[in-house]
Amino acid sequence: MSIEPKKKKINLSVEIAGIQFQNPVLTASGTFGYGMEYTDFIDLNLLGGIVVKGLSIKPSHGNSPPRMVETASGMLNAIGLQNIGVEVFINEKLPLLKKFNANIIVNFFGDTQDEYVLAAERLNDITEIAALEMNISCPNVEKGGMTFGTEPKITEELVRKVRKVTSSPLIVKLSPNVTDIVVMAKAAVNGGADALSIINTLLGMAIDIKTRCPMLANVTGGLSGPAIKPVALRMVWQVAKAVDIPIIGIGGIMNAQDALEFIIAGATAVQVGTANFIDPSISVKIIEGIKNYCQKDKIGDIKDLIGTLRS
Amino acid sequence: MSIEPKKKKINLSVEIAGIQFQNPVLTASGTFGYGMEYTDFIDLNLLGGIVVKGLSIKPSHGNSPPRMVETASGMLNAIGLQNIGVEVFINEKLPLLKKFNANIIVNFFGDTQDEYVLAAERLNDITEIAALEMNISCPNVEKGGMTFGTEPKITEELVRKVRKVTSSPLIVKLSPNVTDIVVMAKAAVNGGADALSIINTLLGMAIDIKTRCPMLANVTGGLSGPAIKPVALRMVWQVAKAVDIPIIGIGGIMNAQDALEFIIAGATAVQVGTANFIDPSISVKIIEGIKNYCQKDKIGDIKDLIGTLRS
Amino acid sequence: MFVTIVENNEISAGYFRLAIHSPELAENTKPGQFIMMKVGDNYDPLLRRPMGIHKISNKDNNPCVELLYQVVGKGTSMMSKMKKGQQVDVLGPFGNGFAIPQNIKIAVFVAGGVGIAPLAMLAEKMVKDATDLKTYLFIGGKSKNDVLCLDDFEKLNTKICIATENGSLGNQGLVTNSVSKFIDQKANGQASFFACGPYQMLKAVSELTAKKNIPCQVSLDRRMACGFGACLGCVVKVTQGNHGSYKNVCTDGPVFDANEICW
Amino acid sequence: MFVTIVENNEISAGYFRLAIHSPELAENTKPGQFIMMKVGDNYDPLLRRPMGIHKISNKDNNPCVELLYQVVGKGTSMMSKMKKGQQVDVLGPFGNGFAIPQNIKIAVFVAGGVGIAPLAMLAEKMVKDATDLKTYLFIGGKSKNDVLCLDDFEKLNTKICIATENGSLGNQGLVTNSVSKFIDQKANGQASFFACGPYQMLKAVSELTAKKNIPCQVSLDRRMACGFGACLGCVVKVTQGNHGSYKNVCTDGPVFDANEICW
Ligand SMILES: Cc1cc2nc3c(=O)[nH]c(=O)nc-3n(C[C@H](O)[C@H](O)[C@H](O)COP(=O)(O)OP(=O)(O)OC[C@H]3O[C@@H](n4cnc5c(N)ncnc54)[C@H](O)[C@@H]3O)c2cc1C
Ligand SMILES: Cc1cc2nc3c(=O)[nH]c(=O)nc-3n(C[C@H](O)[C@H](O)[C@H](O)COP(=O)(O)OP(=O)(O)OC[C@H]3O[C@@H](n4cnc5c(N)ncnc54)[C@H](O)[C@@H]3O)c2cc1C
Ligand SMILES: Cc1cc2nc3c(=O)[nH]c(=O)nc-3n(C[C@H](O)[C@H](O)[C@H](O)COP(=O)(O)O)c2cc1C
Ligand SMILES: Cc1cc2nc3c(=O)[nH]c(=O)nc-3n(C[C@H](O)[C@H](O)[C@H](O)COP(=O)(O)O)c2cc1C
Ligand code: FES
Ligand code: FES
Repeated sequence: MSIEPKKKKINLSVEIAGIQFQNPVLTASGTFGYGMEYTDFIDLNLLGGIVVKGLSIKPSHGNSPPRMVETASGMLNAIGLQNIGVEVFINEKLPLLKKFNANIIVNFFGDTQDEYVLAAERLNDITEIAALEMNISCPNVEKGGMTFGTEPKITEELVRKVRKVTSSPLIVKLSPNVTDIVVMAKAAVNGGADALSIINTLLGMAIDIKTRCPMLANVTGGLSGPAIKPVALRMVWQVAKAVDIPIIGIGGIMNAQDALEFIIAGATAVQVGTANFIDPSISVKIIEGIKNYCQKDKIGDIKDLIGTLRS
Repeated sequence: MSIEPKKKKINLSVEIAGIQFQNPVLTASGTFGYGMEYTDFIDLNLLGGIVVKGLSIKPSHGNSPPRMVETASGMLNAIGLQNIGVEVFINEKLPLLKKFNANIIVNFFGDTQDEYVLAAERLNDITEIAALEMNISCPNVEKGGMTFGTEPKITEELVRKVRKVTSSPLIVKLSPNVTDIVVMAKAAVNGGADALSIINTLLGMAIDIKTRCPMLANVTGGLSGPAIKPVALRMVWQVAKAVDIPIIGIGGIMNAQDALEFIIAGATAVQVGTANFIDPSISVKIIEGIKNYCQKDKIGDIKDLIGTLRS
Repeated sequence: MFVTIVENNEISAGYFRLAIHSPELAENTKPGQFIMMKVGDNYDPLLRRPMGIHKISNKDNNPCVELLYQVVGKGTSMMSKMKKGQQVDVLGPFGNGFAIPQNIKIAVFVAGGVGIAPLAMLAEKMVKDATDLKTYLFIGGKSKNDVLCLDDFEKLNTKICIATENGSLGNQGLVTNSVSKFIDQKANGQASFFACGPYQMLKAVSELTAKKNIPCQVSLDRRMACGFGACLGCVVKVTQGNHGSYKNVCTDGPVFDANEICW
Repeated sequence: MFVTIVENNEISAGYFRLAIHSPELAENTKPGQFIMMKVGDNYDPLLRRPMGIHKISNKDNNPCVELLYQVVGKGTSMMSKMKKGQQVDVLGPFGNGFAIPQNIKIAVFVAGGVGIAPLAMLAEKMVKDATDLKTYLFIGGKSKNDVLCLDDFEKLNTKICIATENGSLGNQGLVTNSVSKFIDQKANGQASFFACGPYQMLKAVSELTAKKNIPCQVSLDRRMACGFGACLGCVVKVTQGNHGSYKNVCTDGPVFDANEICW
C-alpha cells in the first residue's frame, strides 16, 4: 500500500503461552465460522490466528430465530452457540484449516463442568490445534443459568479441571458482565490459564415497539461491535496491570487504530470479531495498518508497544 | 404535529414514590446542568421532571481536563462530579427552578457514607424538591475507590442510613458495572428505596495512539449514549421482573421509540441524558412522540403500557 | 468491492430503483441471489443491508445490476439519498438463487410488495430460456402504490392478477385469496410456484401449494449480519434433519422449497 | 436550527470554506463566537462539532455566515462532502467572543493554521469600528499550504509576518519566534494581542505578552459535548478563584484573557 522506498522490516510476531504468532491479529470465535467461510475474501495464511466458532462435545442446534439485531454501532446476537460439535470439527473442518499458516485456536464450552472437561479431553494433543480457548460466558445449567464466568470460585474450579486434562496452551475468555474483571482474571490465572481473552459480549436487549416483542427470540443477547470498545479497552487495561500472563484484547476492533489501542493498553494480541461481517478482509487490512503505524513511529518490534500507555 | 381531526386526550401522567409526574420524561443528572442552561431551547414547564447535576455537601472542582471524548455512538465522561454544592444550589439555583411545572429531583452523592447522610439531611424537607436521587456509582473513599454501588451490603447499609434522615421520596440510581443488577436493586429496596433509576454510565476508556496517552486525564470515564442502550434496557427488564417499586429507565434514549422500549420493558418513567447535548429540545420531542404512539396504538393511559413486553 | 451508482430513481412513493455499474455482478448473478450493501461510511448503521438483484441490464453500454427497494428504515432511507456517480461498497452475489425446473410448462409468480424484485429477473430469464412456458403473476400490496413492475411482466405476456388491501387496484383483499381460487380451479402438477414477499404471505402460499402437491419455491427475508454463512444469525428452522435443525438463509437460501421450512 | 449550505469550497489542500444562509447568525454573531454543527443524521458521529464563525457575508443577497475549517477527522471529513443546497443542523451562536478594547491603537493578531478563522472576522470589525488602528498579523503553519486568508488582511492594510515550519513561505520556524522579536523590539502598552491556534502556540504567546504586561486574549479549543454549559466537559483550569478552579470554554470562553489560564 505504502509507496515509501525503503521499509525497515518490522517484527510483528508475538508469543502467547509458548505459541508463536506471525502477527498479533486473530479472528474472534463465532465471527469467523470454521475459517473456510472466508477463503473467498482473504488469504488465511496471512492471519496471526483463527479462533473457530465455539464447539461443544455434542453438536448443538442453537437458539430459535430471530437471533440477531443491529443496534447503534453494534449488534446483539443470541446464536445460542450453534455448532457442529468437537468430533465433526476434528474430522471435517480441521483437515481443511490446518493447511494454512495461521494458528488454529479452538474455542469450546459446555453446559456443565463435565462437558467442558470432555471437550477439552477430546481436543487435547491434536498437533494442528495451537491452543484451546475456553468460553466461560455460558449459562451454567447446574447453577440455574448464571454463567460460569461470573463467579470467581466456579471459574477457578472449572479452569483447574480443564487444565488437568489438557496439555495444550489454555486461553480463558472472560465475560465482561461482572463487577470486577480483575477478580475474574485472577481466578482464571489461579486455575491455570496460560493467557486471557478479554472480552466476550455484553448482555443486552432490544424491543420492537410495534409488536411489543423482544427483537430476539431469546429476549437477551450479546452486544458486540464498536459500541463496546471503550468497555473492552478499560477491562484489558485493568487486567494487564494486575496479572502476568498475556492478554488477547477483543471488543469492537474495526481498524488498525482500534487494535493498537488494545496493544498499548496491554494486550499482546487482538481478536477481530463483528468487523469481519462488515468487511471480511478487515483482519488483513488491520495487520497492514499496524505495520504502517510501526513504520511511522519507528517501532521495530511490536512487542515494544505492548502496555506502553503513558499515564 | 399531527393533523388528525379528533385526538383523544391521552393520560401521560405517572406516579413514582407518591409524586405525580405530568409525563414520564425526565432529564438525567449531569446532562441538564441545573436546568436553567436549557431555557433558551425549551419550555421547562413541559417536562415531567428535571434531575439536576449531582450535588455533594461541599462544592467540588471535579477532575482535570480532558474530561470527555466521543466514542462510536457514545461518549466517555470523567467530569468527576464537579458541582456547586448543596448550599449554593438551594440558595441560588432552586429559586429559579421552582418556578417551573416540572418536578425537581436532586441527585446527590458523597465520598463517604457520612457525606451522603449530610447531603440528604440538608436536602430534606424542602418543598420545592420533589424527590432525591442518590447516585451510588461514586468512588468509595473509605473503601479504596470501589464504588458504593457494586457491593450489595454496602449499598443496603448506605441507603438505609440515608433513608433514616430524609422523608423525601428516595430514588436510588444504580451502577451498571455489576455482575447482577437484580442483587443490587434488591439491596436498594431493602435499604428503603422508593424507586430505582437504572442505569448510570458503563466504565470505559479510550487511548490516543499518537501520544499513547489516555484520552481522559482520569484514564477511565463513564460511557453514555445510544451505544449503551441495549445494556440499559436489559437491566431495566431484569429488575422490573424482580422488584415491586417503580423504575426510571436511563441509557441512550435518543427518541420516543427508545423511551417506549424502556416503558414496555417495565420502566414507569425515563430519563434523557446525552441526547440533550445533541438536541437540547429532544426531551419535549420525546414527550410528543410518546403521545403520538399512544394515539396510534389507542393507548389512553401510558400506565397501561408499562411492562407489557410480550415474551 | 466498490461500484458506481448509475441511477437511483423513485419509481413509486417510497420505492426506488437503483442501478450500479458492475460487470462482475451482471455476469455472475442468478435470479434470487442478493448482495450486501454498506450504507454510509460510519459505524451507525453498522451492518450491510441485504438487497436482492432485481434485474441485469445495460446502461450506456455498461453492464449493470438493478435493485428495487422500499424505504423502511435508516439504511434504506440513506440509500434513497445516494446519487448517481457515487461509489458504493457491495459484496456478492450471495445465496443460492431460484432453481429453474427443467421442461417447466406453467410458472406462477406470487409477489407481495417489494417481493416482486427478484421475481422480475427470474421471470425474464425463464421466459427467455423456455420454449413453451405459460406465466402467471399474482401480485399484492397495501394499495396500488405498492404494486410494482407490472410492465415488466406485461412484456413477457404474463397473465397478471392484482390484489390490494384497500381495493385501489385489482381485487380487494389479500393476494393469497386469488392464489387460493386459482389453485382450486386451475393449477395442476405441471405448475411451479415462485413466491417472494411477507412471511405470512409465503406461509399461506406454501400451505395452498402443499395441499395440491404443487412445487413451490419461496425466497425468505431474514436480518443478516454477514450474508455469507459466518454469523449464523439468519437461520430458519427446517423440517429436514433431526428435530430443531436450522439452515442459513444467506447460504442455504434465500430460496427454499416451501415444504422444507417449518412455518 | 436547520440552515442551507450556500457554498463549500476547498480553498487550500485540506481546508474548506463553508457558507450557510442564516440571517439570525449573521445578525447576532460577534467575532470569536462559534456554532455547534451536527454532521450526518446518525449516532456515529454522535456529537456536534464546534466551529468558529469566520466571516459574515452576503451571497446573492442572502445574509450568510462563513466557516473556515480544516479536515482532521471523521466529522470534518463528512463536512467536506456536504453540498451546496443541503440542509445542516446548527446551534448557536455560542461563547463570549473577543472583547474589543476601547480606544485601542495597535492590534496584534497571532494565528496558527486554521486559528486564523475567527481572527479574520475580528480584524475586519476592529478596523471598521476604529478610527486610527494599526494592525499586525503573525501567522504560522507547517507549510505555505497552511497559511490562509492573507488577502483578507491585506485588504485591511495589516502588516503581515509569516512563518512556516518548513520555510516554504515567510520565515522558517515557529510563528512565536517572530512574535518574540516583535515584542522585544516594538510592542508596548498600547498594543493588544489576539491569538488563536494550537495550545502550545497560545501558551508561548501568553508567556511573551505576560512578561511585558501586554493584554492578550486567546481563543481556546476544547472537545465539547454540548457547547452551552450543560456538560462541564470542556473546562480549562483558571488562575482566578480558589485552587483548582475550572471555567467552561464554551460559555466562559472560548476567548480568555491569557493570564486567566493555568497554562
Ligand atoms: C436476501 C434478501 C433480499 C432482500 N431483497 C430486498 C429487495 O430486493 N428490496 C427491498 O426493498 N428489500 C429487500 N430485502 C429487505 C431489506 O434487506 C431490508 O428492507 C433492509 O435491510 C432494511 O434496512 P433499513 O436500515 O432500512 O431498516 P431498519 O429496520 O432500520 O434495519 C435494521 C436492521 O434490520 C434489518 N432488516 C430490517 N428489515 C429487514 C428485512 N425485511 N429483511 C432483512 N433484514 C431486515 C436491516 O438489514 C438492519 O440490520 C431483502 C432481504 C433479504 C434478507
Ligand atoms: C470554540 C471552537 C471553535 C473552533 N473553530 C474551528 C474552526 O473555525 N475551524 C476549524 O477547522 N476547527 C475549529 N475548531 C476545531 C474543530 O471543532 C475540530 O477540528 C473538529 O471538532 C474535529 O472534528 P472531527 O470529527 O473531524 O475530528 P475527530 O478527531 O474525529 O473528532 C473526535 C472528537 O473530538 C473533537 N475534536 C477533535 N479535535 C478538536 C479540536 N481541535 N477542538 C475541539 N474539539 C475537537 C470532535 O469535536 C469530536 O468530538 C474549533 C473548536 C472549538 C472548541
Ligand atoms: C455472532 C457472534 C457469535 C459469537 N460466538 C461466540 C462463540 O461461539 N464463542 C465465544 O467465545 N465468543 C463468541 N462471540 C463473541 C466474539 O468472539 C467477541 O468476543 C465479541 O463479539 C466481541 O468482539 P467484537 O466486538 O469485535 O465482535 C460471538 C460474537 C458474535 C457477534
Ligand atoms: C457529562 C455527564 C455527566 C453526568 N453526571 C452525572 C451525575 O452527576 N450524577 C449521576 O447520577 N449521573 C450522571 N451522569 C449519568 C447520566 O445521568 C445517565 O445516567 C447516563 O449518561 C446514561 O444515560 P444517557 O445514555 O442517556 O446519557 C452523567 C452523564 C454524563 C454524560
Ligand atoms: S447472515 Fe451471517 S450466516 Fe447468514
Ligand atoms: S461543552 Fe458542555 S459545558 Fe462546555
